[in-house]
Amino acid sequence: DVGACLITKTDTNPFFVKMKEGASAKAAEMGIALSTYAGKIDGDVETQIAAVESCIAAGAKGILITPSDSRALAPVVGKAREANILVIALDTPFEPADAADATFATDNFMAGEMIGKWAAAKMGDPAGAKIALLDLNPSEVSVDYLRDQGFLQGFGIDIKDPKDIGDEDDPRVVGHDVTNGNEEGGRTAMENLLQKDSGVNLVYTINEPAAAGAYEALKAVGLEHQALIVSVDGGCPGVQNVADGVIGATAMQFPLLMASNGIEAIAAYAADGTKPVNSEGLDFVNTGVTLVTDAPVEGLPSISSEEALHQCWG
Amino acid sequence: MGETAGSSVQNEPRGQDFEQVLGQSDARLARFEDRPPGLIAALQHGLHGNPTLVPVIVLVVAIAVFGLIAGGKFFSPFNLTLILQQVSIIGILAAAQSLIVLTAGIDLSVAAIMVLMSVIAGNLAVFMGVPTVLALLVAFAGGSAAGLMNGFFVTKVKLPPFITTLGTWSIFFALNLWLSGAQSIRSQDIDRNAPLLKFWGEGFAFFGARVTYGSLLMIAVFLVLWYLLNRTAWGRHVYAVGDDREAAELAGIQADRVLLSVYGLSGFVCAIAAWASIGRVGSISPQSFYEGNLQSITAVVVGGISLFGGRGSILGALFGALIVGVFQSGLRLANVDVLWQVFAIGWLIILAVAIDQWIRKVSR
Amino acid sequence: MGETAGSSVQNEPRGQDFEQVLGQSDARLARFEDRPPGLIAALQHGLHGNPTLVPVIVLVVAIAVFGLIAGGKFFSPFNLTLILQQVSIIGILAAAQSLIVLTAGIDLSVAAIMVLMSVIAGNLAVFMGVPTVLALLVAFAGGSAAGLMNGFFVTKVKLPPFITTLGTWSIFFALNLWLSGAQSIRSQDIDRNAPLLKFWGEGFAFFGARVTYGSLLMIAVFLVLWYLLNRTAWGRHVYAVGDDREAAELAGIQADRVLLSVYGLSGFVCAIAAWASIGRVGSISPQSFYEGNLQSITAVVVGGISLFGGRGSILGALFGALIVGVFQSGLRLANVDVLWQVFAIGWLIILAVAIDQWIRKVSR
Amino acid sequence: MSGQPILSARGLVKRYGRVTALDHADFELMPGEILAVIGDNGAGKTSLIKALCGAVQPDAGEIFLDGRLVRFASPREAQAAGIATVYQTLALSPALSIVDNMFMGREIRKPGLAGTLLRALDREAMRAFAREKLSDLGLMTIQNIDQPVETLSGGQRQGVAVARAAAFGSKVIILDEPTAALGVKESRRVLELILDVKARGIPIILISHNMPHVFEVADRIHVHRLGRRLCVIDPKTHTMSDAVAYMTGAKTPAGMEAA
Amino acid sequence: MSGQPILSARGLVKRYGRVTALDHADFELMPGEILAVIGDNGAGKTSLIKALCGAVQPDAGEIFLDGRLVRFASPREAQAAGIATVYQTLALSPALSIVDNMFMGREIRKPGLAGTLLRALDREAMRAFAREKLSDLGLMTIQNIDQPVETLSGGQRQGVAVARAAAFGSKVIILDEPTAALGVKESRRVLELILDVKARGIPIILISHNMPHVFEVADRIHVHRLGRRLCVIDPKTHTMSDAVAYMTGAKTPAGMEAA
Ligand SMILES: Nc1ncnc2c1ncn2[C@@H]1O[C@H](COP(=O)(O)OP(=O)(O)OP(=O)(O)O)[C@@H](O)[C@H]1O
Ligand SMILES: Nc1ncnc2c1ncn2[C@@H]1O[C@H](COP(=O)(O)OP(=O)(O)OP(=O)(O)O)[C@@H](O)[C@H]1O
Ligand SMILES: O[C@@H]1[C@@H](O)[C@H](O)OC[C@H]1O
Ligand SMILES: [Mg+2]
Ligand SMILES: [Mg+2]
Repeated sequence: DVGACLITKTDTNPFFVKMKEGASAKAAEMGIALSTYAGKIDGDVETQIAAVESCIAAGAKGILITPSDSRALAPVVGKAREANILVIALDTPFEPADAADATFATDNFMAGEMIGKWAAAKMGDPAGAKIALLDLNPSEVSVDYLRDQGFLQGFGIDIKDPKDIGDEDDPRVVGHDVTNGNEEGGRTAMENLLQKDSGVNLVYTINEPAAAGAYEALKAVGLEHQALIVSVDGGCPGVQNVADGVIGATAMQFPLLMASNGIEAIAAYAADGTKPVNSEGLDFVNTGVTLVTDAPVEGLPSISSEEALHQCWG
Repeated sequence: MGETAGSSVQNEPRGQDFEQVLGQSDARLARFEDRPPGLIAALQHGLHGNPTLVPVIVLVVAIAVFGLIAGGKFFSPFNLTLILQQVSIIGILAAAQSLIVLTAGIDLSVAAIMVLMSVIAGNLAVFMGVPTVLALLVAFAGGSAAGLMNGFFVTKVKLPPFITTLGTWSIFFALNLWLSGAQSIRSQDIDRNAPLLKFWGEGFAFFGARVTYGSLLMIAVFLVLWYLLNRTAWGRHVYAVGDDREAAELAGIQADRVLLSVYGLSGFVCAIAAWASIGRVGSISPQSFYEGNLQSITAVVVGGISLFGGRGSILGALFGALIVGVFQSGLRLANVDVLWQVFAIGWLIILAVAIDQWIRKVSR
Repeated sequence: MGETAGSSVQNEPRGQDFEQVLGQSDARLARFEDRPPGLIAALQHGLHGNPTLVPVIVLVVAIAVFGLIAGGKFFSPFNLTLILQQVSIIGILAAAQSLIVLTAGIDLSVAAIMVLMSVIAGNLAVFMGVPTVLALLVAFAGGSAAGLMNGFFVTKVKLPPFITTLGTWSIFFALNLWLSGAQSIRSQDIDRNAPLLKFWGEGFAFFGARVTYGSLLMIAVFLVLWYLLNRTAWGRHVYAVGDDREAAELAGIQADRVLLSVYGLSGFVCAIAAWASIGRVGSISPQSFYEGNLQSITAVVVGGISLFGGRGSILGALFGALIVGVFQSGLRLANVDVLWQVFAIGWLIILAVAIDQWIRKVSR
Repeated sequence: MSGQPILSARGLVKRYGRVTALDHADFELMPGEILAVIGDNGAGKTSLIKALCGAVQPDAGEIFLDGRLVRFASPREAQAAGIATVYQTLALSPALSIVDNMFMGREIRKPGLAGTLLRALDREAMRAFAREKLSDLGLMTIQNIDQPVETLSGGQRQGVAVARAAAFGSKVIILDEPTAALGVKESRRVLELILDVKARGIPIILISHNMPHVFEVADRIHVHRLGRRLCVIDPKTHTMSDAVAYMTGAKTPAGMEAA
Repeated sequence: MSGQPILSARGLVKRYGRVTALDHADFELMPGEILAVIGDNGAGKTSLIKALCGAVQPDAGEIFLDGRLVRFASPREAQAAGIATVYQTLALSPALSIVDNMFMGREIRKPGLAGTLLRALDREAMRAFAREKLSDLGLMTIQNIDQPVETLSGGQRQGVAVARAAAFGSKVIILDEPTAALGVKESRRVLELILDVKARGIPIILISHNMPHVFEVADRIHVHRLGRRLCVIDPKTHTMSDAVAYMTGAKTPAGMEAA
């Protein structure tokens, strides 16, 4: 029988919980024995390394992994590949991307760009924007800068170094603050940026929990109608928040798809040794992003929150 | 007792010969002096008598300095009341932490208890149709039980508090993930099914200031605990057990019972923080406050409560939480990178406690 | 001294009348007995004399139990040596932590020092063209300096170690993010420019087992520290200072110097861990080992070293690290969710220390 | 001295690891008497009284208070039964004030609702009472009754501990070397206090290495040796030399109330 | 007694908060003598000797050793200068063994490379030496020299501390109430040891509340009162009553070597 492993960054994030559900369901369907592992917190490199090693020890055929650190996990998955294990990165690519046999991911920069463009079109007068950016944490990991910089680029702001958050000098940017990707951080960060400039009218958030927190902060001071909130993820609570008018638009990703594709790829590899091939012109298999909004704008394909609710994180 | 003779002869001078002179002895034993030597020493002595003043002074100085650096924005009634809101949860946790620290313990699990209880109350009230008041009662009972569980290991199994709570922290963290399935409960769902959960997020405004009931709750928690610790026998026993447990036991204090009550109360206060946190955050997030344990300890030590137990006023922790809040707000408004904010808080901890040590040095 | 007469008359019975009988007094003072009462009590007494055996026994039991649960995979030479590799970094950190804990301190910054030093060595050797040996020397010096900085606050400013390292943890963490720009250094870049950095990741294989030099390094670090602590005067002074600092000082030990040396050495050991971690991880990640501080403390307490200082053998920390490693490996191979792994480690901490307390109870 | 002992023990055993601190020790305290317990260092005197007042649990043996078998699980239970003890290590909380220490576990609450509902302490009443007790002992040279005990000299601390026991012991008072750290004047006050307490009808157990003190105040002397009672002697019919000889093993008691 | 004092002090002041423990105290110890220091509890005796041996830093005043001005920043410096002290609180590490405690700070290293290069301790040599010193004090009833000090009775611990000072004090030995916790037999041994040490020519400062002991061994008696030296009396020309009267303030010394 075929053994496979799924190693996520944490178990505390619904995104990864969803991924695990998808992988488990597919594995059960295809008769693959799946072992799942996760770090305790984001950035928990050691636990992920130990998990890869356990998979090697257990003689797995394939490993699906969302690396906590794109570079630091590369050596150990190298060892796994030497042991003829198929390694597929999910959600977060390795650096270099070919450290894994394949990558099934969202294009995070594009996800950011999408909501940036939407915001610019929605506001009508981008020159009068006052933008608050709610990022992940002080470490500035790749999802963090890719989405942040993608958003700014999409909005039409010169981002200078695309890997550095906060080096732009456009006066429309009120500031950046970190949220740890949760509601409490989102609320505090929003309050802080409102302190700098109470005229904030556009809020970018790293994910939907942060967006929910930001909305609470705005609501507390009666500014929830002054500012537009955009986010990334497309989790069901996030989509619901689009429906409820909390979030203007969000870029939906497909973790369940990443996971089930991953399992299928491992099954194929186990059967006849075939490895997945990348999407055209990319060094990864793009699992796609879809803009979700109830206020569509010209030239940007999107789906409504109602439609999205049927496929959220499917 | 007429029949007992003993060797002591009544109404005659007793003892060895050389003791007969004692009748005329003088009562003075040592000299006292009221005038401390220098100016700085005078300050030091003054503060020594009133150590709770130290964090108050640090707070005032911090506010003044950031007022200068960050300007009017910092000083606005809005910002000052905002700081009060932002510290309210860590503040209540710091009150729970102080109780443990006063008994010479340390609690790495306060934030984990709080998050677990908010998840429990939320699931019951929002998704399972349990009346909100009942859900809250369950959370209070659960918080107290979690505290008592810590207390059980500390008193009955005699584990050091640090180790106990290092262990239960993992346990509560795991239970929290399991119960919540890592899913947040949305603000809108709470509003619809159990708005009472968000009560402490409400408030009132005046002259630009915005005071939430949560901020007032934090202050009330501190005042009640201060009263219990300083004006009741229970409070004296807490200090005695924290100061020298063995001595307290020999003096007839049932140290185990006192400690159990402290841990139980501390867990209860964590449940209060859980309720308040729902109002503050707006939603119920199993992922929040991961660093809350260490943040509450930071507030306690910056507030001058001794980690060795038995010394310090619980009000210190309130000022400690406010000092950290003022620092963070000030640095942000002064446009300092998060990175350097972390750096500055590190130095704040060291500096605040160093000042405290300097004050206490007087008596050595 | 012939001229001094005093009141004591030589060669005559001295003292008060009733003391004249003392010449015939008997020398016995108390009775001793060699046969302990029951079977469990006998075990308890046996272990009491040799407390380091406790973690060894727990380790053996844990290996046996997981062997049964997780089956042959667990027992393979490959997996057993893998566990050794997996615990090597936390193991070396636990050695550094033990030094501090033996002086009744606690160090929340060991992992932060380690990561900072690996980032420094990596940047120098990989990107700035500094010869690798020199880069490593800088890291060793840096680690020692970071340790001494902690020691300075503990001894000269008299801050409690917990507070000092809570503060410096933030400081080192911020410096680490600043120096690394939060970017990991890639394995290939290290291979190209400074392969020596990865030395401890190499190793040799036999019968399916794979032993890395890093695992051996961990064991060597423990043996050297054991010798220093138990066979040199310095080691005795460390225990004395940890046991009762004031008494040690009155006995003529310069407690401050001893503590400074302990903190400096501990920082140095963290730098060794930094080097070893580059070999283990394969790259240099500024975000790794965020929980390493608490994990090293876990190993130390599971290994039976008292947090109150002065008691316990440093070898206990080695066994403590191995116990945690065996647990995690066993649970992983048994396909237990992280959630429940975290849960189980929580109980492991509580259980291991509870057993230890039970053993020590004999003397009370 | 006649009748039933107020506090007695049979066959107490206490082991610490391989040391047998109490080796089937017997003990008897008669109503109204001062019983001195003497013995070499390490003979087991402290272990004996700790077993009597609940501070350690004996491995074997029985204790009787007023003829009834008792078992004190903690010092608190013994105190509730009226046995107050001044330990060799004093049992004071250094950071707390003199008043707090004196009333530890026996605090006075305010009258009325403040006391019953809010459980507020009556600090004035406690201060006044403490001042009075310390004056009785001649210890009011202590400047401030609210000062922490850690600022007192060793002798002053001993005074506080003795004053506490004297104020609250209702049935038996046990003093473990109460004058060891005290000066001539302070020792005298303690001895007088002991005689006062006895005059109030409360029996006292006094452990002391000071023979003149023992022979001055004791009604009977319990000689402890090698973890058990060797004999009980009458200070009126025996000399200090006899006592010292028994206690140190220089002589063996013959034809007397042996244990 | 003539010549220059070996250890002396002028105008020592030490304040603790608002308490003045030492109030311009003077002090003189002559070569080869036993100087007793007596005084009420809290008179400042312990503060005085702590100032003399570096354990506290006086706020004012000067200390002379062999006529040279000295300033001991720590007990270690005083020890290096040959002053060994037995503190009232003993200064032993409870968890460490008797041997470890006796040699604390003065460990013996193995001969040869093992000692110089590897800095290995010579544990056998230390054990043998410790056994010898404890036997001198009659303390070899202690069963096992490697047992932790915390398992000893109060009296036994005192013996270990005294043995340590006697073994290593080369110039002055200071004893703060060394017999307070000791039994009759053990006290006698300590007094004999004091006389032995004196016979070896080493002067001793002895703080004690036990007047018979003081008058038995002291060459001169320093009476301390209210933080300063009141007078120095000669036990051959003064009675215990005189000493007690001065020390407690019952009488004021007249026409004598006043401070
Ligand atoms: N906690 C303990 N652990 C181990 N041994 C102990 C403990 N307490 C006492 N002992 C031992 O028990 C014996 C009796 O001690 P105890 O303190 O009762 O003697 P004592 O008669 O009070 O002596 P002293 O006059 O010195 O106070 C001694 O040998 C002592 O070493
Ligand atoms: N650390 C301290 N903090 C505050 N006050 C102190 C301290 N140490 C001593 N004192 C005070 O200084 C005075 C002198 O104390 P000291 O211990 O020197 O007296 P002593 O003569 O040794 O008494 P005893 O015979 O009781 O040992 C006392 O009033 C005491 O309360
Ligand atoms: O893509 C993921 C995102 O959706 C989640 O919120 O945070 C971690 C990311 O890797
Ligand atoms: Mg005793
Ligand atoms: Mg003294």
